[in-house]
Amino acid sequence: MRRVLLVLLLTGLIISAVFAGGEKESEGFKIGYVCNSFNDTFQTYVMDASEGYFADKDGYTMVLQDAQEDVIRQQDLVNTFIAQGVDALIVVPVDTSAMDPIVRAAEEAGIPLCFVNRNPYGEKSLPKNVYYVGSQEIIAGQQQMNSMGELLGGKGGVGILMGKLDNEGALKRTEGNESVISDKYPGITILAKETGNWQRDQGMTLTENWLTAYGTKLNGILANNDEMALGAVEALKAAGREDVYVMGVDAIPDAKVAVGNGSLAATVLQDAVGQGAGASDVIYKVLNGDSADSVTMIPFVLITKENLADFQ
Amino acid sequence: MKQQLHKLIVKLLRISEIGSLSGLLIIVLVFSLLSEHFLTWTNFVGIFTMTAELGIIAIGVTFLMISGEFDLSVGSVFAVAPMTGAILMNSGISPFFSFLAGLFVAALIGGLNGFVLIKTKIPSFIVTLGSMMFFRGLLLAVSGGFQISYIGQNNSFLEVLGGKIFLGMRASGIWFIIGTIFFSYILNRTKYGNHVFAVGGNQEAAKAIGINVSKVKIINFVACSVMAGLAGFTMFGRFNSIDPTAGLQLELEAIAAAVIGGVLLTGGYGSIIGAFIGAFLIGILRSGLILAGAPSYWYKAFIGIVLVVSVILNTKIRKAATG
Amino acid sequence: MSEEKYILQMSNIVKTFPGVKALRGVELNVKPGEIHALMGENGAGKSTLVNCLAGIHNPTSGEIIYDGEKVGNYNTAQALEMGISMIHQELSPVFHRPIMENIWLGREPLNRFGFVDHKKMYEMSKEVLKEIDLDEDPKTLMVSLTVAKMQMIEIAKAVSYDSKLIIMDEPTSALTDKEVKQLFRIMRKLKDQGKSIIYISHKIEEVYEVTDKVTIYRDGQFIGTEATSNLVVSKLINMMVGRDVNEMLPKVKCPIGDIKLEIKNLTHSHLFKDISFTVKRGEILGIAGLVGSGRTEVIETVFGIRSSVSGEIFIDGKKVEINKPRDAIAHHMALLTEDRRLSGIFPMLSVRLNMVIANISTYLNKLGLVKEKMLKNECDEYVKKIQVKTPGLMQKIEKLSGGNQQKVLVARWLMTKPDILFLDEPTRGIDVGTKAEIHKIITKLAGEGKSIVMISSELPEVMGMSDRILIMHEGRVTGIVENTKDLTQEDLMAYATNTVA
Amino acid sequence: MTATGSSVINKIDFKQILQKYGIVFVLILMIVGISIAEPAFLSRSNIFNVLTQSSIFGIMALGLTFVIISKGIDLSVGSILALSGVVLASLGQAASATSKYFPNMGELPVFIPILAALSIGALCGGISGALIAKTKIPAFIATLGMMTIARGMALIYSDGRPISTLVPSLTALGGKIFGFIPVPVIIFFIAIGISSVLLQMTKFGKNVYAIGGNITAAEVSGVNVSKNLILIYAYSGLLAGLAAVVFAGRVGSVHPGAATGYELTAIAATTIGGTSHAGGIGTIWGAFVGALVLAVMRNGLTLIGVDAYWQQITEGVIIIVAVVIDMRKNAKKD
Repeated sequence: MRRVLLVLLLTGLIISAVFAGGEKESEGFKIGYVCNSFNDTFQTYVMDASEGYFADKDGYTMVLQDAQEDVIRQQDLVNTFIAQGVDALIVVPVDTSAMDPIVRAAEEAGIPLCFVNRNPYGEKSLPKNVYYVGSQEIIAGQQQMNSMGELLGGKGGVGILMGKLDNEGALKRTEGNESVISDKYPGITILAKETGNWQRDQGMTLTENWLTAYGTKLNGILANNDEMALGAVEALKAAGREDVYVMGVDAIPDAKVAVGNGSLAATVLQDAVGQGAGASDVIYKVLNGDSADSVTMIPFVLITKENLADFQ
Repeated sequence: MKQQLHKLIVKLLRISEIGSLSGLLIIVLVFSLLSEHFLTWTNFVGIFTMTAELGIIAIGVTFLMISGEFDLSVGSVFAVAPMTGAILMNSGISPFFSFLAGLFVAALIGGLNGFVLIKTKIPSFIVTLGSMMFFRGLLLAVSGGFQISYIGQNNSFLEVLGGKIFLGMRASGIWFIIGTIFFSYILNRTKYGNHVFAVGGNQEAAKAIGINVSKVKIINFVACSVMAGLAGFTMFGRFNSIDPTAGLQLELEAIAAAVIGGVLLTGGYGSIIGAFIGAFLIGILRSGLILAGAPSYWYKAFIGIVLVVSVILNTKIRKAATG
Repeated sequence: MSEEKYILQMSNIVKTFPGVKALRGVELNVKPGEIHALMGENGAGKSTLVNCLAGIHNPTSGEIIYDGEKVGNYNTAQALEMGISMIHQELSPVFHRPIMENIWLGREPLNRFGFVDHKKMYEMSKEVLKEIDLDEDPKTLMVSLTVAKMQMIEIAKAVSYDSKLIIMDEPTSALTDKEVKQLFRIMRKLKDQGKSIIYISHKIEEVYEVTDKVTIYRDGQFIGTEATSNLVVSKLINMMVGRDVNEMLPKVKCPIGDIKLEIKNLTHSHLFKDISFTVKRGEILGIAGLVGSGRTEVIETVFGIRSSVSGEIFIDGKKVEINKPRDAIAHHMALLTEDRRLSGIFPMLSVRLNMVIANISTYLNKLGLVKEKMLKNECDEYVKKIQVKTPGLMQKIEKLSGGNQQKVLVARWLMTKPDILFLDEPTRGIDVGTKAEIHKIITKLAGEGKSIVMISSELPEVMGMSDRILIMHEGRVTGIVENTKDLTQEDLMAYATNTVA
Repeated sequence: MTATGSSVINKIDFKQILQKYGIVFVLILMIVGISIAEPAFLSRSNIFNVLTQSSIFGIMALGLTFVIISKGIDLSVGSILALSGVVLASLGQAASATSKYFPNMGELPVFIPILAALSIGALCGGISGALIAKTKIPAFIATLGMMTIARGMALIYSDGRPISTLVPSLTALGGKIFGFIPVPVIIFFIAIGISSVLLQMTKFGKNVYAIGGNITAAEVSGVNVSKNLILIYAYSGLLAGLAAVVFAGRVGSVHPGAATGYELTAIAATTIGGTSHAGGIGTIWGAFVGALVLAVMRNGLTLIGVDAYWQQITEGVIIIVAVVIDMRKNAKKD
């Protein structure tokens, strides 16, 4: 009997602890932010910037939620936010092809919705009250490849470390790499194109295998993000190869250090702060009755050793 | 003559690693036919390094499974231990003590799993499923989703854990070999090892002979967790940073490695060398498919088939060997 | 003075389990260098007594003097340390480990680094095995040994503990003649070394062959201890059975019809050979024989649980193929298994589901759904008919008493409307009142024209119930006799021990 | 003997009620607590939210209830959802889709993709079941194998990409009827109905309990154990296929990485609902309550603004606590 009571008591404690954590609802605007995954380092920078934008603005609170890379959970979170009565939504899509239900839900609730970083609409125009803040992913890939083409002098072999295959960023960046090769550098061949799922260790594994398979034919590695690029750097270090250029995207702190010491040839700054704050800015304007552009593009910047100092 | 041959065959079949070993040979053969780069030293070293982390975990998991229990939380511990270490190192504590503290946390988690199991008699599958989710969540809460990089300059200790040593080998490979030898020794050479087999093979018999079954199980949970923590540290040593998502789903691969290596799910049978081979086989499959030019997701489908086939094969061999 | 001469003196041992008084103040005295048999029917208390001795149970009250000292409240590990080993009927080795590790489990020899000294262990094992004349490599895995060899290893283990007292619980039940001879040789050798052996067996001829003394128990009570050579077989049996058969179960004669079931030359690879018998409508065929004589195995084979090497089964003169229990059920057979807990009840499930599981197809409507109401009514009817004492149909069956569980199982099979019923020890472990009720049900079923095959270890039961009795010995039929007034238990025992004059 | 038997029964006290309905109390406690903290929880739309949110892993939990009652485990349901899902999506793409899986195929009648998803699910499950029944390998291994095989097949089939732009009649399955009743909830309830009938009122259901309760006794009682094992896992797979239909309806697109880890959520829901891993015990109703506990927890934690970082931790603790309650219920009295 005592044990049963104890168990129930514990459950009660957990629940009340949970309530204690709940914040009292305040007057003013409440914005729901659904991140694709809190484990996605880049996205946490975007999220922090977005939250930070409202830090000095009275009457605005932002609630952060984690979709854990699960489309259904993302939908559930959006619906829960709406039930709770949020005034606006910011969403980083888990899967850009699966955003219709979320758009519909926001529309029914009559609240503005801003997508960040990943654009479900691609080239198409956005519906009313739906916004996008981000970068044109294809440009990152083009900037990477242009720089790589120069370094290699227009010839050689490269490998592409792709992010998750169902992700728009991964597909577009790779597309950017490929388009520059076919337009400008016909002398460069793509030796391999494999997915490292954005992960450092998988990027390393793939590179190790490429080194085995292609040896000195491999001259450059284009990674869809810095994590995988850094993995490639490790693999190259281990193999004692210093002649292979590696490039990433995102300009995370580790990557900037690597650019500084020359192990990474370049990274492309996807402006996390610009995107996060940009999204909040759009929502802020809309909530205040101002007009906002339906699409806001935040530019990419190529960071090399030369201009690194500007970004520290 | 014929009888001698028969005896030899039975003797061969009695080696508990025979199934995984022959599987390994077949796979090596297939891949060396498919890719000319497969049978090279660099490739071997590459595979070995990749396998090391999975392998170190698989050693612990096998050790625990022989005593008849499961651990699904190793993937989380794999990240928790080095994360603890990284936070302490960055706060200025010496890398060695941070390392010990990380392993201590891993040991605590293992002890907790074992303790809850003994006290509540809930199947270990559920207990460790709960602790897997709990600690993965805790990781996220503590790290905020960011990977933690070592900011200090004292890299020598990290080098020992996961740095490059010679001929392209990484220290993690050495740890893997040391772990294999150490646990093989414990299992086959010490009194405790016999007790582990006895507890997994026949709990009642073990009790009757005066073995403290609960103690053996808790110790094994701790050992399993510490190995997962050690594996996490070698990964940390390789990258100088640790990601909160590290080790996701690694628990299932580790169990797969153990099972391919011939361990019995019900306990009482299995070998560390088998786990070594099992992990190596998984590593080969992963890299061999890439070298052979297959899209990387073929790996998933293959690993499942290898798992099921190897278990069926191991069962059959065991039957043939024991009549 | 005389106390010095005993290695073991147990007196006034009482052991109660919840609801059962298994031992009611029994005694046992064993001298050094003596092979001492314990005999009695199932449930007489032999096993409980030796379990108390080996530290598996602690007696509720009573005194144990071992090696001149009063001992009490010890566990199995401590018993081993004291020099009391027990070789269980159901062996439980650590299967996938070598012989030597099984022998030295818990006391492995260590070298000076604290590691297990395998070489030493190997040598020590060799020595122990040699002592019992067993030529087996200590590195062989247990799982690849025969049961007999595993038993020898258990004996080796006892020897390695330097035990003064070795308990053997029905050690020969799974052995071949040759293996039994070897076992006896080892037992005599141990005896010569001054060790004492407590030997439990149902096999009378073995008791006479190897033991020095016999102690007989019945219903948890001590009946007597005699020197084996001074005890004639008939007196032994009388002491074991101890009651008049006819008083207890008056046989009701029912009209007997044509042959319903015929078994011809049923043979199993090693358990039994050339079994042939018939059962008629309305007839009860009793099967007697000692434990391990192959009775249960024959019935399980007929019912499709085991597979036979050769042999034929005819029902109503037509040959039938039975490979699975469901084939047997399709031919209107039913089997009440011997081990209620292992293969009978579903402990956690309701009485109702336990009753209907073999026969659900009967209660399905056109859509394949169970007709709950009809099913409930039918269950209620059977509960009433065979007087199952249960608070309700939804009660978990494990909460019922053994006798009521057995009644539920009887109901399960009756609901399949069988023509042929196999009952394997239908009243084992059941209190006297319920036993009589089950006997009445069986007789009534025979009266309805069903054919019944009943295995029982209790001779009074077999003799009280059966029309004819089939007796088995070591996998063969040694006799099929009409159950007439002249038949005595001694006659049956003679068949069962294959000592018919 | 009989006297003790009946006295146990008469002692229906507070403790027994608490043990038997412990998890329902936990659910009520949670609902009451959350509604006090955030009244919006009890709004009609949010109640439907919770039900919708429980539908996908809830449907899987129904199948797992059969599996776990039979003393097995099925780790493959999440992957089966993904495999059935990508096939369903490839057959159910609208004519307007930009990247069509079958470029030359028109729009098929909606029942074809649905049927395909259900059959693939049942087939995958059936294969696991056959492996378990025929080769006697543990269910854990067979379904772990199926888990990675099905996930791999989904990746191979879809070439790693999501398949999107489904026909409206499919996405309608994720929408609402009468403007407020979500179709997934209706599908979930229908699946609950069918599963309860199957488990409680058919021979198959009784056999499931028997196999989990005592497999030897079941064989002796004439139950065709291997056939039933195959059916049990096939049904679990079939429901994973049904979950894929709901998934596709709700999302309008299926990617091969869909539903990763759902098997564990579904197992958790089943376990919380009181289905015992010792076999022979469990109900469909319990699986529903278990799924609700998880959904209410997730929804509630979000509503009252609990730090998202702490949600996973809470989930782990609640599972353990629920199982402890469950173990107390089924534990034999000392």
